[in-house]
Amino acid sequence: MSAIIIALVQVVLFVFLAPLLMGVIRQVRATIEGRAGAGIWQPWRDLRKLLAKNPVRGTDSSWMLRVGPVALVVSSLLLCVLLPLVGTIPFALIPSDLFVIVSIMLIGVVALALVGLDGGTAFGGMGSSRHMTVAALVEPTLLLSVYAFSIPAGTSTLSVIVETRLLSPELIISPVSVLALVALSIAIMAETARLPIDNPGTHLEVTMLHEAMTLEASGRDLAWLEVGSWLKLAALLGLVSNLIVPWGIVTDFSTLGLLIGVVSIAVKVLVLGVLLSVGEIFLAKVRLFQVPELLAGSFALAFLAVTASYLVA
Amino acid sequence: MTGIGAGLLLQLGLGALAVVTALLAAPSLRSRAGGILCTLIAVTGFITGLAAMLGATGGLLIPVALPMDPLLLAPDRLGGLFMLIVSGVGILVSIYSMSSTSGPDASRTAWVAMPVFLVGMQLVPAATDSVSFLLAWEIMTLGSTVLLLADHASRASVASAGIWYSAMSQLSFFFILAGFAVLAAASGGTSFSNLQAIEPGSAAANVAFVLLLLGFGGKAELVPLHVWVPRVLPEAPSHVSAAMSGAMVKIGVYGGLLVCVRLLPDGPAWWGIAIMLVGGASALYGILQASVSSDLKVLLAYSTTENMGLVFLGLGASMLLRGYDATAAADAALVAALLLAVSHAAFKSTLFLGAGAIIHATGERNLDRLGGLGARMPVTAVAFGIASLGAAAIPITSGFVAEWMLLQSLIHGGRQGGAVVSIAASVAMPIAVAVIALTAGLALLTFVKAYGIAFLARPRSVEAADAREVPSLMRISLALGALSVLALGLLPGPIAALVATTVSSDPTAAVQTVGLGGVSLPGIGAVLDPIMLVVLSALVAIPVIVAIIVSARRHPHRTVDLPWGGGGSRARPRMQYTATSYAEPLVRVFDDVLKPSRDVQVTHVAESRYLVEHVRVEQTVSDVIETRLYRPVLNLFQRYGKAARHVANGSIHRYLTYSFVALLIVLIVVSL
Amino acid sequence: MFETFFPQLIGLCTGALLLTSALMVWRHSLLASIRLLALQGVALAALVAVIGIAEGESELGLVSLLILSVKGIGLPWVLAYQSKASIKQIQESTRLNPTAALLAVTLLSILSYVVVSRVFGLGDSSTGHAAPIGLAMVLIGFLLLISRRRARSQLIGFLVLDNGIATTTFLTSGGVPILLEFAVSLDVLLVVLILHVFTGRMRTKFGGTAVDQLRELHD
Amino acid sequence: MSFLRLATLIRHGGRIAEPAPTAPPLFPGAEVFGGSVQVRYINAGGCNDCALEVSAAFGPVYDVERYGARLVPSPRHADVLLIVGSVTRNMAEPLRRTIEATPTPRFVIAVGDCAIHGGAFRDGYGIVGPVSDFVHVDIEVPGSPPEPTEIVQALRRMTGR
Repeated sequence: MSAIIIALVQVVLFVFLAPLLMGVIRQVRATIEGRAGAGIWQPWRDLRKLLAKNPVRGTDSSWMLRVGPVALVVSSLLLCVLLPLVGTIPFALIPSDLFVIVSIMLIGVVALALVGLDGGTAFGGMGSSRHMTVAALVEPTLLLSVYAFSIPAGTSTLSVIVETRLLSPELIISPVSVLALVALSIAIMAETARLPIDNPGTHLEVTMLHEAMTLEASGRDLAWLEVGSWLKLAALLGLVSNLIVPWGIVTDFSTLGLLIGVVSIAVKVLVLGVLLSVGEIFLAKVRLFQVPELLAGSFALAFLAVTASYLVA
Repeated sequence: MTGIGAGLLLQLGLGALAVVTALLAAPSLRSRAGGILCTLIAVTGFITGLAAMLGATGGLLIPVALPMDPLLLAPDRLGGLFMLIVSGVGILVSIYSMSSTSGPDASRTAWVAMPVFLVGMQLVPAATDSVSFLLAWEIMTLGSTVLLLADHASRASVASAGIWYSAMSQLSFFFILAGFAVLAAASGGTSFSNLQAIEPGSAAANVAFVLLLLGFGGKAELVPLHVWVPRVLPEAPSHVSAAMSGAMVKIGVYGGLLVCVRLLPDGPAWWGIAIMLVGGASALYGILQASVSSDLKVLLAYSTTENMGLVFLGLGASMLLRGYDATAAADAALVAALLLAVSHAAFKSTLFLGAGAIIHATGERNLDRLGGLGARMPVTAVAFGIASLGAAAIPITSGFVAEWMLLQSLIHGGRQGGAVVSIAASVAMPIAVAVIALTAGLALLTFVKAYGIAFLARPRSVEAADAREVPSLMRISLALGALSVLALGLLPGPIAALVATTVSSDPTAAVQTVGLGGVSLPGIGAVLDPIMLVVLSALVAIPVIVAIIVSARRHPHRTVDLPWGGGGSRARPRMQYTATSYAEPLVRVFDDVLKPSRDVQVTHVAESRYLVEHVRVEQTVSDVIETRLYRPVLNLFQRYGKAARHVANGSIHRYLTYSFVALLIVLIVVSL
Repeated sequence: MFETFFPQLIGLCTGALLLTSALMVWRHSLLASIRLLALQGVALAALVAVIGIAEGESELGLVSLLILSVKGIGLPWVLAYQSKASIKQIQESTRLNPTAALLAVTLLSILSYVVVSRVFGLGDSSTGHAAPIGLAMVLIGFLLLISRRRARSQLIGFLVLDNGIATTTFLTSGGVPILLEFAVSLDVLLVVLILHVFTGRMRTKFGGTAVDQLRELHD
Repeated sequence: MSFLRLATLIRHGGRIAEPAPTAPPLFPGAEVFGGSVQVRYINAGGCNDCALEVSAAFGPVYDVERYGARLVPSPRHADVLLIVGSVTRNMAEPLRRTIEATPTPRFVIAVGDCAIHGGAFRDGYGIVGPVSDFVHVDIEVPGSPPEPTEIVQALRRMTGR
């Protein structure tokens, strides 16, 4: 029962938090650039407006253009349900297992790639191809880094991993954990199409990865694609923040604890968002064919983390 | 006579009937009659296999193998499982092939070979001694070779494929024969119960292990013995490719299991590591080649290599872990490998049948000339899509559960109760996880490409634009295949528990059923219930769908005739990304492994060399193993062959001289 | 309090050593490599300090300061002495595909773990567990020496190798006599100065220090 | 540029955006946007001076993004088409297609005299006509070229902020 409540709270909170996070990220960036910025509620306004438009679809686009965005949103919402964000009380039959989480995320990745191909344009296919190449190369890093986290906890269930770190905080600064965290962060940057892998603010088609796939979508189709990506970013940042700073997460259900959990995860995600935004100021997008090198580097770190945790501890 | 024996006898009888029917039936009726009889064979095999897997004993004694012991066909639980896999694929293929009415698929030769192939495959897992095993193996190989060659008259490439296939099959057969011979010599008998008695660490066991692994690895498409795969599977008729990839390859897996689990268990640690290495290399190499391939059937063929690599990776991991007494993880890895074999049978036969449907509708298997088939062939599109999800290991399909179990057993296998099992295992497990992860990522790209390019977007050729949905029997077969992929993915618990009984001494300790068909690995502490996952996603989807319905009522969509292509009027289908361009970034990333050859020809306008009239870019990715390993060897043979032609020039005198010299040499040797 | 965190601190320092070595293989820019080298020197000094505090030896504190000044500040400064503007533009083009080099790093680390555990046994102390990292650094230093083209990048590889030796000795014996360490550091400094002068000469003579182009010297 | 230099630059730069002038009245019908307007910029054949002013309007000094207007890479995402230049023969068809590809409700802003009535190029052999010949223009921003402030004010009538 408490698992259901926490899951519900997580979904509602992140549906609210994800656009806010994007607003904060954009606002911080605008402030640093010397602009006034559109305010942290702008993504909400964008969404409301997109839902109030009459979408345009090409005659050649199939049902994928309609279903794909929904699949992306559902996969991101499932991430919000299953990840240990507000609380670490998992469902008995579908725990927040690492491999299940990654596969659910991949549903969204696939949906987006197919939407990109569906329009039958050059740009959509290009974005889709690049997106899938990056996704394929990210997966080893993603799995290995969380594998490294899982070794001290003795299980691949993310909520147990977070709980273990809460109980023995010295794990957080162990070299294994630091290496794995760096690797995981790079993997997540690649997965959520942030700098230096992709430039989320670009308007130039040839440099696009993520954006190129959405060029054909409009109105509510576009809205779901945007929400899905935002939710994914927010949920993954939430996971990272709980791995770095597990304090505040609910382990035993109580109303007060839930309140603390909600506030703490919101603060953690937003702070991480600000850090991300500030960090991105100092980064330039790397060339597409240097991305594999970056990912190989992160893979090497994750791999070192795993072997080190096997052989050192 | 027991039920199992009756089932096997019935199969043999039906097989004979099917052969006779194929010989006698009128061409118009041949496919129907043959198809119905083949379906009956497969259904009988399915029931027999199921009974054997559930623990029924009994068999069929054929007292005609003088001078050796009489042949005994009596499948054990493991054999039953593989009979089940083979016959399941057999049912799909038989239903599918019924609708072919003309051409080589409906020829007399093809319909004679089909039941032979099916029965041969059924009998291999039923064999209890090496002689009947090899006999059944040869029947299977013979049937498949004839089926492959049925089409040789119309296409030259089929003949070349046939040569490769026969050569590689005979190589496999030779290795297996040699392996069994070594074992039989060491143990003094040909039946498996005799062979089992051999000392695990002995030299004979080691030699036999390597020989049998080579033999079965060749059949299971493992690197570097996979070279026949990209030639044969694409060239064979699609339902035959489905049967080969879905069923026959599993017989290779069965052989591997026979060796590693039944005949030579408790081998040294290097056996497990060797199998893991071969499996991991096959998985990576297979999927890399598949991901850059633009030919739909070549892509599927290489992906089979990948999947079999993963199966053997699981098998090797299980052997390694069993050596360190990590029984729970070892059992889980073995069950995962078997589950992957089962699910591969489901999704890969559906994929090959789907490719067959595409070829039936368009005559094309080059992805670069397909596109937009989703709207034109909806049933095929959905079935192919579900099977692709299975091949890409996406949740609620069978492939996902199998890979999930494999990864779980690997990440928990390196440690037992907080202590490292061994240095070897703790190094091997992370590498294995990394290999599986990269494989899974590339598989995702491969099948997004295959599905997205073939079924979505705009047709890239006239043939694709004119495609129509395939006949109803083909659709039924495709739908059955897709349903089996979903069923295996949604109810992994009971299936895994059943599979565990075939290989584990304590199946309930390895796998249990939880919730609504969910699977739990008690020794590892991992739980997964796909049905709950579906319920959960349905729950979160409801608000989204409601929002869409409300929004769609208020703000209806508008359709325009062109996709957005920068406003230009020439956003033609030719400007779309093709399968080749889709894989281009990957080809660059793995440049050092794939060694693509690029050829760019620029033709300039006659008036000025600064203006380009047209550019032709050609890029081919060939099989590196074939060009680097087989070609030199083959060239060497060819050179010796030429030399031999001088020696054997047909002159009777010369041959007599050879005989005479040989006789003299023998006499000299004897006298020494 | 310190006892519980001691293994973590040791781990953190050795982790930083390994991380900086791996990053040096990753990055192409010479300036970045020099900065990472400085960071590595600091991590090594911190490692010595932590061991010193744990064992209550004030001598090690002195060694730590020495290392900090020589390896953390001195050597990097010498290496980066040349005008900043020119050093920024030096991008190393390696002989090895960077992805392959990174995979090699992981394999070398595994190898050192396996070798140390098989040959010496990992022991129970946390310092003993971290010892393979020293060996891994030595191997990575070799890798850098082999794969880099420029003389100065090779120098960095040599210094990583030296740091690796130092790490191994500190972790296995709990410290070397101060004089020995002093002598070794001086040695290294000397080598660096000589090589630096040498490369300076070569630059004036040949206009570059890419080793491949130095065939002329040989011919 | 090194990390430190960039950080210093950011610190010294401070806020570049000029203070916001008073908001103009909302354009009738633009309530539906609710303060979020995605702009697709089209150069139908201008001489690039209006283009410079438009890019200045989206730059940090005038910063029209603070009012909720944002440039987008596809007309499918757009609410407002910002058209500069008189329509040339080669751009006529793409312009039509772009308008067709924009989901409703949408508005069209013509920037500069050329876009409004042809300007200096009116009778050029390559010119088909002003933008209003192709599509109903909702807001006209006169000037050759107009001040960025005027472009900003026109967009603010759409966002209502």
